[in-house]
Amino acid sequence: MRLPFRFNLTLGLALVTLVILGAVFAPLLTPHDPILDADLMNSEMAPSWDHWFGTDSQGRDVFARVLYGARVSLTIGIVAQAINSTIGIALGLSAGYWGGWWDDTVNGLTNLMLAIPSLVFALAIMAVLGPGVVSLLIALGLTNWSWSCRITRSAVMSLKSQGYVQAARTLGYGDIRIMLTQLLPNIVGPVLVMATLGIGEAVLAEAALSFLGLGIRPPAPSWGNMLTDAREAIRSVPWATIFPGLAVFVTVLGFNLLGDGVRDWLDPRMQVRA
Amino acid sequence: MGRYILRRLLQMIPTLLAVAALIFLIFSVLPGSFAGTMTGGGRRALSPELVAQINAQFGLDKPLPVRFWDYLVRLVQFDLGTSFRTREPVVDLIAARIWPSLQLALSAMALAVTVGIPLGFLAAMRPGSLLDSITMIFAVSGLSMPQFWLGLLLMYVFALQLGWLPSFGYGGGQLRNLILPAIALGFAPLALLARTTRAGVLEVMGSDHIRTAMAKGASPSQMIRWHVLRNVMVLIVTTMGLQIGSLLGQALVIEKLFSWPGLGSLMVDSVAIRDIPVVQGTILVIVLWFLVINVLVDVIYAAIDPRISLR
Amino acid sequence: MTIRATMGALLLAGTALCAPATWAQEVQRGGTLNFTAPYGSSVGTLDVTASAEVQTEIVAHAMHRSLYKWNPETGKPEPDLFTDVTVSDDGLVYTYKLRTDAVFHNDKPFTADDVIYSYNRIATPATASPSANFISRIQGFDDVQGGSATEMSGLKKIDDHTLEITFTASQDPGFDLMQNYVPIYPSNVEGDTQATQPVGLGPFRFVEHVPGSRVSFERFDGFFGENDQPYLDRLNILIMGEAAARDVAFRNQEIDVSVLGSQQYQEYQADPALSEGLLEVAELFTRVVGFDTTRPPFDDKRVRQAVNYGIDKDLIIDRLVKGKAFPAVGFMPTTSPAFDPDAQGYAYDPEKAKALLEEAGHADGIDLPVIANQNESWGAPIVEAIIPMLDKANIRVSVEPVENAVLEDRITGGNFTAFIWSLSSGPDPLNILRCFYSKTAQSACNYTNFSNPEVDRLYEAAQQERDEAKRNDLIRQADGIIREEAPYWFFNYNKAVMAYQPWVHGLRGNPQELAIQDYDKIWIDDTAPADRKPQ
Amino acid sequence: MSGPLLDIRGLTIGIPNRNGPPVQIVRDLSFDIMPGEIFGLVGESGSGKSASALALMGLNRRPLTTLKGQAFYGGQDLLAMSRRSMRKLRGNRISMIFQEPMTALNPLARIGSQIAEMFVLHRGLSWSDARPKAVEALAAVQVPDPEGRARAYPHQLSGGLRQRVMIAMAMACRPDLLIADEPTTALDVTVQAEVLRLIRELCEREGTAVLLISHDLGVIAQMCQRVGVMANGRLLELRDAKALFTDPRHPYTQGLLAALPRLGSRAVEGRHRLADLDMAIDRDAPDFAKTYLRPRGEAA
Repeated sequence: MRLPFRFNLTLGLALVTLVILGAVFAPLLTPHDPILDADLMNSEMAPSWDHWFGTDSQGRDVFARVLYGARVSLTIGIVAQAINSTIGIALGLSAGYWGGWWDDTVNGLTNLMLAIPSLVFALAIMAVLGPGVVSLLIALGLTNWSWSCRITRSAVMSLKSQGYVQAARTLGYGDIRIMLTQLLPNIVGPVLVMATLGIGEAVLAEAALSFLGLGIRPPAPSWGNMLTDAREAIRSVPWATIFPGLAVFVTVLGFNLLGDGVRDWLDPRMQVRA
Repeated sequence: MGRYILRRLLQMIPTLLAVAALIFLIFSVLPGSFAGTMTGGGRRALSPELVAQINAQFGLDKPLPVRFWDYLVRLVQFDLGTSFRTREPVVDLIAARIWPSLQLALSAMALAVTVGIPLGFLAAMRPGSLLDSITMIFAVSGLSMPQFWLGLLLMYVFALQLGWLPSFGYGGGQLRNLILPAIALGFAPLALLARTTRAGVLEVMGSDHIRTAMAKGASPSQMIRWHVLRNVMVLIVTTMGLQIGSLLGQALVIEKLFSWPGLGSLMVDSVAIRDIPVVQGTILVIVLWFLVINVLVDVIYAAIDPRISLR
Repeated sequence: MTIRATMGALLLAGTALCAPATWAQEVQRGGTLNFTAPYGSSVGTLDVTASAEVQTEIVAHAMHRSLYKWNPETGKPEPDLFTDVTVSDDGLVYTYKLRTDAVFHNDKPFTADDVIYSYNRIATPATASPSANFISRIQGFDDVQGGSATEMSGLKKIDDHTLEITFTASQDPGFDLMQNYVPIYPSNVEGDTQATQPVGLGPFRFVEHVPGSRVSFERFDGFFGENDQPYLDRLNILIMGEAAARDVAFRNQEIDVSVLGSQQYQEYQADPALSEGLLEVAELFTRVVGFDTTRPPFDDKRVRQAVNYGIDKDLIIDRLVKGKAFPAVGFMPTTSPAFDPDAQGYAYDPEKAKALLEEAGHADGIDLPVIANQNESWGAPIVEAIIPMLDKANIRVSVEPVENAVLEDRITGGNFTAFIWSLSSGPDPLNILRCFYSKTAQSACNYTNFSNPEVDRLYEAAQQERDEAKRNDLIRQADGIIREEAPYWFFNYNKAVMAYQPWVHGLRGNPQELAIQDYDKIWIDDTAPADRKPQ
Repeated sequence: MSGPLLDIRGLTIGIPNRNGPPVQIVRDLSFDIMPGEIFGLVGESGSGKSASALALMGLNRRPLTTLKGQAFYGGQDLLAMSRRSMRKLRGNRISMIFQEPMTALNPLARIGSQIAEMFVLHRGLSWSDARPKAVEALAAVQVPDPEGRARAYPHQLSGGLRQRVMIAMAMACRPDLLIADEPTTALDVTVQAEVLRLIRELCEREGTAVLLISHDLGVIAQMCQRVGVMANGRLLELRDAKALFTDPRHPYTQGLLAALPRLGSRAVEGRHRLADLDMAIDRDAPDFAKTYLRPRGEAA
């Protein structure tokens, strides 16, 4: 049975939109403050009309924390990946275009970054910088650009010999201008797909680092530290772990499906098959 | 081929040295010190003399460039130094952990291969169908859960509720103990493999030579056996290699959660107590593993694809 | 509301402490115990003299013995490797009659040489042993540390089983020499091999260490214990740092004992079956937020008191710590002999907190940044809970979460405004009072840079006082001043809780550290799972 | 020669559209092919030639669908046949060669086994029996050193050789009909003629009919007895080749021929020149082909 629409793309887009809307309109969606509305008398209350997702061990509203946590997690995911993509594209473009010793250098750097597992690298950076959003952005933004770089570089290598690039060069366009106006638009597709997947990875990495004790600073809510804090209470206070867990799941699933969907969409071959 | 491998192995040396330098640099600015952790968490006070003794014993009183030089000199003699914490050679500590680590990584990979690749095939047979979507969403969900969360869920369901498997620990390294952490670790590479396989199958199925094979009158099963599998493998091998290569490093959360005595948990512990030689040693081993696997992948690549020659 | 640490709490702890031991059931011999080491995911070294980790101590206690041993019931050190001791009139020279029936795992009989060897080894600067503090009062220690001697002059062998030790201060050496960190090693074994192939004279003999997973032992037949102890044939110490995993394993009956956090404490109490097997003890740890008393505005006593008044610690202990702690009155814990049962702690009074703050000239409020680790009962989560409370008193609290290694470095280095930590407050109250003596370095344990002439005077007097009751009285007076001066927010005294399976007997509530158990006194009955029960 | 080998009636191919009539790529195409005949289908790219050929083989890919029509082969309708019986015909009775010999071969399999596959599939031979037959088939298409080439991989062969391999594969089971979809378009000019000659010779020898699809009038003229002209999915004109080239009736065909610059006044001159050229390569070419040769290099 064939589905009548692009299932992955649609579902992914829907999930991601849901999460983004939740993050943006958090103050409108819940009357509770995620940090200061802490009443220990109301701790660990089951979901109710007042507290849709219940309350956590500090008596804070889990729904509010999931919503505001979306801001933190999405910021970390998107900004960290934006840093990664920017570094990857800049290095990949210039290396592929100029070649020579610069290419060799970038290549060596890429291989180096690939060889050190990004979580290990991020862990080390977090240990140096200490917990916090900015540290996380640096730790996750500097450790995962090698793929975007590789893809960009190989795309540029095959593109730069093509007619229109040659034409631009004979027209006397500068190197930077050629890279930005002639090459960049042609590699945006695959890099976008990589970035979508990378956002999901960054959200997960934040959770993993929180588990290892190197996440963001409490009491600010992030899904990673909500999960980590409540993991021992999984049987008696399940709502404190299940909802942030679901939030991570939905978000990462959404970005993954979106990435897959965009890839299928950009590559029509994937759709038309015997 | 022997020469090729030798040359590739030699080429690793600069990368390893660069990694070593990078790690050294990062950990030289790391706040906190090993001596500081010797208070046993507020249990006892350390005299400044003792702190000085400890630092002197590990050469931490020397200036940074001297320490780096000493480190390099030892490194080229395959000496990873001595652990601050256990005062044993780091090589010994790593040796004790490497087999459990490999066991976990390889079984996670085995799981990923045996489930992920068939799933990818299944999805690719009917692209755009409900089956495809369900299969891929299942696979992608493996990429969408924090590892420790997945591990905890597995623990609760299979160890506690069903009582089928032990919840933690290495035991004697039996299969029973291995299953849950392997699933928790293998789910993400499984998903990646399923995805790569699907894309690979679709790409191969769309290629001209498959049309030729159909024009020849081959049945779908003959076509898959003779013309798809091998070609898809070329595309899958890279993903597999990258995954195997990076699993040692990805395992740290799972190893901590399941009390699995691998390199990852050794590294995390050592970072926590600032046992820097061990941290450096484990990272180097993890990187070395990645590089060796990469060479292996290239060799396998050449074996599958006649167009590639090892030069 | 007045906080009054009642004797009830003490008694409660006391009964729980004895409960498993008093079951009138025939002791069964044999079987395997799966004990847990809950403080991390590995045991660093097996040589406890090279470590300050409780994990190592848990392991070492199975195979090693020290000169003295700790008696949890009396709260005092008592003889272990000696049968008799005579003390000189000045209280500096101790002559020990050593045990004649003790044998090492390598069949070497225990003699005075082993004690001399072991202590000298710790004192040698080359070993950089963190245990050195515990033997620093033996005469000649400084010479060995300084390199001018290789052996401490205060250790004198009279004969094989008579040993004379000269100390430099008249304090009871038992508290130091009972430590598991100063074990007696056989003098005929190279010290370095203790890290991998430990040999001791304790009840269990080392079999195997699977790093990061477990340490296994078997019964040592030559152990000197009474009643032909130990009872168990085998002992596995399983390394399980992750509490959630430990919980599953315990419920799954894969492990025989587990140390509980507050969350599980609450859950286990609520479970009719699990609540039967809980061992609780008031541990000698005081949880505090410490201020740098030299740093404004916390150099003002009123500001520190305002913090103490501004926090509803009962509520935090009740809801967040889930009853797994006793509210703190002052620094000395309820189980300390220097505890003052009549003392009143700071009650929750936000108005008074505000007033004090205004009085101190901070009407527009102050900032209180706290460095904290991740610990659920004395780390960032506690600070999170006081944020909204102190917010009402105009004190703006923020958390700076740091790793343990950094926390300890910053506290000992004085690099903080405030920190939250768990501090040892026992077993020797005099030793604890030293941490409030103005001449004690911040890095040693006077973390708050506390300085009060009256406390100094009381400490010096207590040091000289040979009578225990009078000494404790002096310490109690000093504790009162400390409570008033409030260098800390006194939060709680730890209640340690251990869960044990119904077939486990002979656990004792050790207020020093519950996870350190006398394995030789533990036995299991035949209701244990088949792979572990006595045959 | 009793009746056509393949009789196509009203073949219509298009993309089904949920909300309206389907988009038609090929409309109501009807023609037949006689046994042993070389039938040419000519038209611009996108005119529906290839889609029609693939439809006959049942190889069109979604969303392209055969909407209606019949194609009778030996009394059976190819378009209504079960997949299984279609598979039995494919490669065996009706085979096909493609435009792009670079990619039409499996890059990871040896030439020999790719040809041998035909014998395994349709003759029921074991792989070990099929391999020598593959070498014979390579020899039959005049590949030098067939033994060695059988062990080679496609990337080790030149374009012309690869197309020969394709022909060997297609002719391995001596089919009744060979569908050649732009068989020489991707090849060098000099190789083109050799490949065309090879096809013609083999088919003459085996009595195989050919459906030759090309946008290149020269190729068509050189090879075919009858020609159909397609444009925009329709068959405009179906004539005897000689008649078509000398007296095109449909304005489109006229235009097509007129668009070839040397077919006007100077055509004869050009034709002779080329005939000479071609004679130099191919002395035994049949007369009619020489007559309609057109200058090479005009293929566009």
